Amino acid sequence: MQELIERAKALLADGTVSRVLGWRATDTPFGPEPAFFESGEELNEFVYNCFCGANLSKYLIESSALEGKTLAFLKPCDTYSFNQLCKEHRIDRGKTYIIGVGCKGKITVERLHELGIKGILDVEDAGDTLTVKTLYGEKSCPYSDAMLERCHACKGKEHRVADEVIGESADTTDTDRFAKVTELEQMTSKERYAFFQAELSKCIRCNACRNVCPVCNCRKCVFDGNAFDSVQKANATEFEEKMFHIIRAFHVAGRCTDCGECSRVCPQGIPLHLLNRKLIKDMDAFYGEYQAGEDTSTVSPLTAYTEHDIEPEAGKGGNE
Amino acid sequence: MSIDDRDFRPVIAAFCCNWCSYAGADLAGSSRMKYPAEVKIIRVPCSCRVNPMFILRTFEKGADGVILCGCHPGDCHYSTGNYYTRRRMASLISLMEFVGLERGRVRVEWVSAAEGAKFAETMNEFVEHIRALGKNTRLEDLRCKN
Amino acid sequence: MQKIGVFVCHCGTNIAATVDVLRVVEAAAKEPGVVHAQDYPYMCSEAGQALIASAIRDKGLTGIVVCSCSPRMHEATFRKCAERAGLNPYMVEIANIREHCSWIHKDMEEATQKAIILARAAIAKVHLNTPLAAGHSQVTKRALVIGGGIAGIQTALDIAEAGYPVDIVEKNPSIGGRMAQLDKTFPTLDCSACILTPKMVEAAAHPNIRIFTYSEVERVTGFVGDFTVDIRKHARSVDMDKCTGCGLCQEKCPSRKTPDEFNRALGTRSAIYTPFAQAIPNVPVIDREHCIKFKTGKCGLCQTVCAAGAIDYTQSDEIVSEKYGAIVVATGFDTIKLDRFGEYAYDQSKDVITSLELERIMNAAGPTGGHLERLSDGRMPREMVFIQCVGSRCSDGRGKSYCSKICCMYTAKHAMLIRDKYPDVNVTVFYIDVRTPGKNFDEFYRRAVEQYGVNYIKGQVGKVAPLPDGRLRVSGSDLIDGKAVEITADMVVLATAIEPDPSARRLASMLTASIDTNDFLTEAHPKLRPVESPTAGVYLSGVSQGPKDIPETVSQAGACAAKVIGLLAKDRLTTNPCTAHSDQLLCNGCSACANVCPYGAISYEQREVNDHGVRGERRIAVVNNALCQGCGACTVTCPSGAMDLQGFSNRQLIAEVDAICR
Amino acid sequence: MSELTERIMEISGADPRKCMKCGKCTAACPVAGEMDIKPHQFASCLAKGQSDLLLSSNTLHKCLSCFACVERCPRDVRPGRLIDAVRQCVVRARGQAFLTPEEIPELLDDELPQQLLVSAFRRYRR
Repeated sequence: MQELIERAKALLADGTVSRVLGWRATDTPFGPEPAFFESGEELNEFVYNCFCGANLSKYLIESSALEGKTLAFLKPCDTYSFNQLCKEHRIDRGKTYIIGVGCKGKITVERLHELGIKGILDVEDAGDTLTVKTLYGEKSCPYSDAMLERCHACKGKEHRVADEVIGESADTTDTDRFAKVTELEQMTSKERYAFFQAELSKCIRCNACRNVCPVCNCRKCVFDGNAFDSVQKANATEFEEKMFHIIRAFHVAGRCTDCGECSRVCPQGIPLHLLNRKLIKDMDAFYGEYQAGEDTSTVSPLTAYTEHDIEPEAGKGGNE
Repeated sequence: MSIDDRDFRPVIAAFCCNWCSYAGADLAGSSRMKYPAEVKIIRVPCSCRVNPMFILRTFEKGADGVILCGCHPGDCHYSTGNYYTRRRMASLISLMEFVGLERGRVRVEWVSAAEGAKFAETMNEFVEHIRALGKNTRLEDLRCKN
Repeated sequence: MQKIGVFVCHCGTNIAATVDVLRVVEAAAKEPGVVHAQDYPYMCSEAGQALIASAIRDKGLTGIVVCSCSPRMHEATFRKCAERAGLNPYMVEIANIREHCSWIHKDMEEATQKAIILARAAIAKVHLNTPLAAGHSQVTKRALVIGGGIAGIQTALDIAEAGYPVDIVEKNPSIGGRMAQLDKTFPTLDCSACILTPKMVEAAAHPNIRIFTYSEVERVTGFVGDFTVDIRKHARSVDMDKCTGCGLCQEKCPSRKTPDEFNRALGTRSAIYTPFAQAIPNVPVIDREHCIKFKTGKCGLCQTVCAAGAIDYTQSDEIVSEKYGAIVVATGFDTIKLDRFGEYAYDQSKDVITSLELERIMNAAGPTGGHLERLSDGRMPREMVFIQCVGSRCSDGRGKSYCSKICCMYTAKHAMLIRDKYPDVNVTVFYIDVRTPGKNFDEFYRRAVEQYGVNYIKGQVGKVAPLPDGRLRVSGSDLIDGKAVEITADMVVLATAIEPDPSARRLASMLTASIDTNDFLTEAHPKLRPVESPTAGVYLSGVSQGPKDIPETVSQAGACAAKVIGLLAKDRLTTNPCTAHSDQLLCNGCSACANVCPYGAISYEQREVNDHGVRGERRIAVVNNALCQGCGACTVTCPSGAMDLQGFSNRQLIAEVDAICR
Repeated sequence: MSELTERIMEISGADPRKCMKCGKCTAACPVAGEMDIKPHQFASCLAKGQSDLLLSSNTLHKCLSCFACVERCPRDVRPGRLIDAVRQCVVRARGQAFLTPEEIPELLDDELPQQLLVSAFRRYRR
């Protein structure tokens, strides 16, 4: 972490960059938040630890429009979102300075809660295990048990774009990212309906999923504007959360890098990434494998075609 | 089958592209082919004009089935429009089934201007299918009502 | 709030027999905004239209709905009627209660209910209609033809004859193209030069035609009716005005070892050259790469001998910028490279040649003076083998997956000509299929077999191996006899696949014209608009669109000219007002819409946008209304809803949806 | 499609329906003259579903596995692979399935037909 701070200070000092985008500690030890730093002094508050899951690329949309370059610390998976945003002309690559930071998978306090660890005071990352100080004494668990869902389907340790890389990364993949989608597909239509009914009913339309998603970056969301006669600040009818989530998934189809931020931030714990993964799985199967954000030039499958594409027939969404 | 089911008259919207399918529907009409009155046609310039928002809106407002008709791939008036439709709708239909919509409530068919008979047949078949599925409750009513 | 009039047509009994028209009128009258509703037996009749016009005037209607037959039938009629009455024609909507209702239903109640719903949907839509004005754009009455082969020449001549100025841009020093290289043409066997050169001369002499040879298109901007094109005229080093075409410079030029492109490198030429004797213009160019003067600074012989003083070593490239209303692509073809077909020994033996090389050998002006001989030793061949489909219909990635279309016929031609001129020569043709659709084509092929005794064997050749004595062992199989065939040949001729000229790809991207996986330009519609590109104002002539022979090329060139003339005959273009437009406050500038636009109508601009008092530079999509055809592909690709389509807007379609589901 | 045909297509990874009957495979084959079913007919038999005929063909013994036909085929039908696949089907039917490369040196024997060796090497090299 110190190395990151020193490097950021140096780049600020020599004028290469005008601001730094990173993470800052908050009043809880497990909730660092994204933050801009504009001076060496401010950088003393910089943190980078196992809780820094937040994908910073989206913040570059605003900051790359400002004077001077912005230094951003991106984990390997964040670079996919960054590339995607460059592809969509939302970020000016020339106005950014990217330091790839090492990542061995990020953890979340929610997972610790699920593991039955309550009253957390502090968490210590000791390599493969986590030592958690709680009100009820010290507990420990394997690091990977506390990892974010997305880290179990890691996109690899390689930064797709970076001006320099500091720190080592690890590929933490230990599951098939489509396993849950496949499981759902094998359920009956009625069971799937029940599953999503239960999940999506929890939605409180806080819009966190939308606001955190790097590619959900419209200046004005169709659900905030009247272009489709569809203004919905909150769900007026039972139908609307479903409409919102289907459209949300569809609007990012072919652009979603599967960064998992939507599920990470959902206060209701709705596995929103399943909708995105279903679309990714389908597009991979229909049109060949495609990873959004892998580069800044490949065209997304939904804005391309071949003459012999599969037909839009029933039965691809899962069992009846 | 309850009495309600027998009287069930589904609401069905058919988006038809102006150049092929709408003309196909015209031909079905001028050939006096019969298909159920439940089908109401909305004219769009090209099948690629149909936004998933429209389809969801149709269900929101109480439709039981939505069918989207366009030119056969390769015959699009705008050359490539229906190729995009094909990709978008393949993904959308799959996603909607995935969240629990019954199979076949949303359908895509390619109907040329010469295929009046196919248009009528398709509509007959589609309405039959929707009648068999019954009223659309799943997409309308997702939240637990407890 | 709109003031809407609803007019329900009986269409005699066509509608009225199944739909209770009066109930439709009644129901429509109760809809919000409807201030007038009436029925009439024939709304499209003179009297019916008069009713509509007077209601528009008397009640100050701002929109009308006509419940009648299909809009494909009478939308235009009612729009014109509205326009005459002073209402914007795009404030008219049609509810199709005949084809989509009365004609398909029997039950009156059911049909009436449906007609009411269809009327409501149209009323709901017309509430959101806005007056649209068809735009206009000027037409520059000049056409550009890119490529000076037979396709380009024919298109240019036809356009020029109709009275419009045309420029031809040709990258070689002379027009004429591939056809100039051919010896005889099938199926009539007339000499290619004899029919082509008069056309070349005609084009050169035509007051409406300007020819830019040794020139290339460098940049294209603008759109249909108003293109601006930069043409690079390569430095010729010879003054076109002074040169008399005497040819003395070419005779005296000491650098004579450059492979002669016109003769497919079978012979050599001087550094200052015209490609062939009948070249147009008959003005040589200096090939600076091979010219001794340009290489070493010493020589200058051509300048010394030129009595006209036309040689100018100081010339440099010149850019000509010109405006055009229409652009024709006629870039033609070349044969594919054979380096991936080692089995035919093309690189190993001089006596394995392509058909185009054979054309040059057979031609009296060619490297052998028209005498059929082996290029290795100059001896007359006794045994000749033709191999068809070399690189055509080849889906393994080495060649082209398509059929090159012309090879069956020219191979029959070559075989026949050789058997005719040299009856002692045995000719064998290995074929997979013989494809001869076309007028007098099959008869031609059968003549080769029946009258001239050409030996056709069904089966592809597996290998051509040079023998120590310089002859060639051709191993094939006769699939009909089921036997291996081995022929010791003196010459082997390969019917090499053709491919679009390599310049086509770059040109297509300059023109935003679409191109297929084989680099052939794509037509606007494969059946109904075969000579137009999907990009308005760009037209396709000749092989640039797909393989074709001379008669087909000439007919297509004529068709292409007709389309160009049709465009140039207009003083201005009326643009369809139902086009897409982008809301700059919503646009993300993400480029998704441009990716799906088939017409290249969307571009991006950095624009200062005032977003509720906040000013900032943004990347904004801009639709060129002259190019947009209104398909709406962009509107669905746009996640923010910034892109919308006039006449079929998001809110209009949603209003229809709501009305239907009500 | 019969199970055998499917198996052959699966093993060879080739699709005989792509064949346009040009005969270049047979023309390129150095031993086509000695075969009772020639390479192009191999593809044709398979496409027609007459794969049983192939099991007893002498082509399986005559084919040198030189793969000239595979190299030259303009349609990627790969007749040599088809022949090879039929051979494997015959071998497997006799219960002599699956060799690992490590086992080969032990099995080397002067009596062994050379083409079998070449074929095996080609197969395992890939």
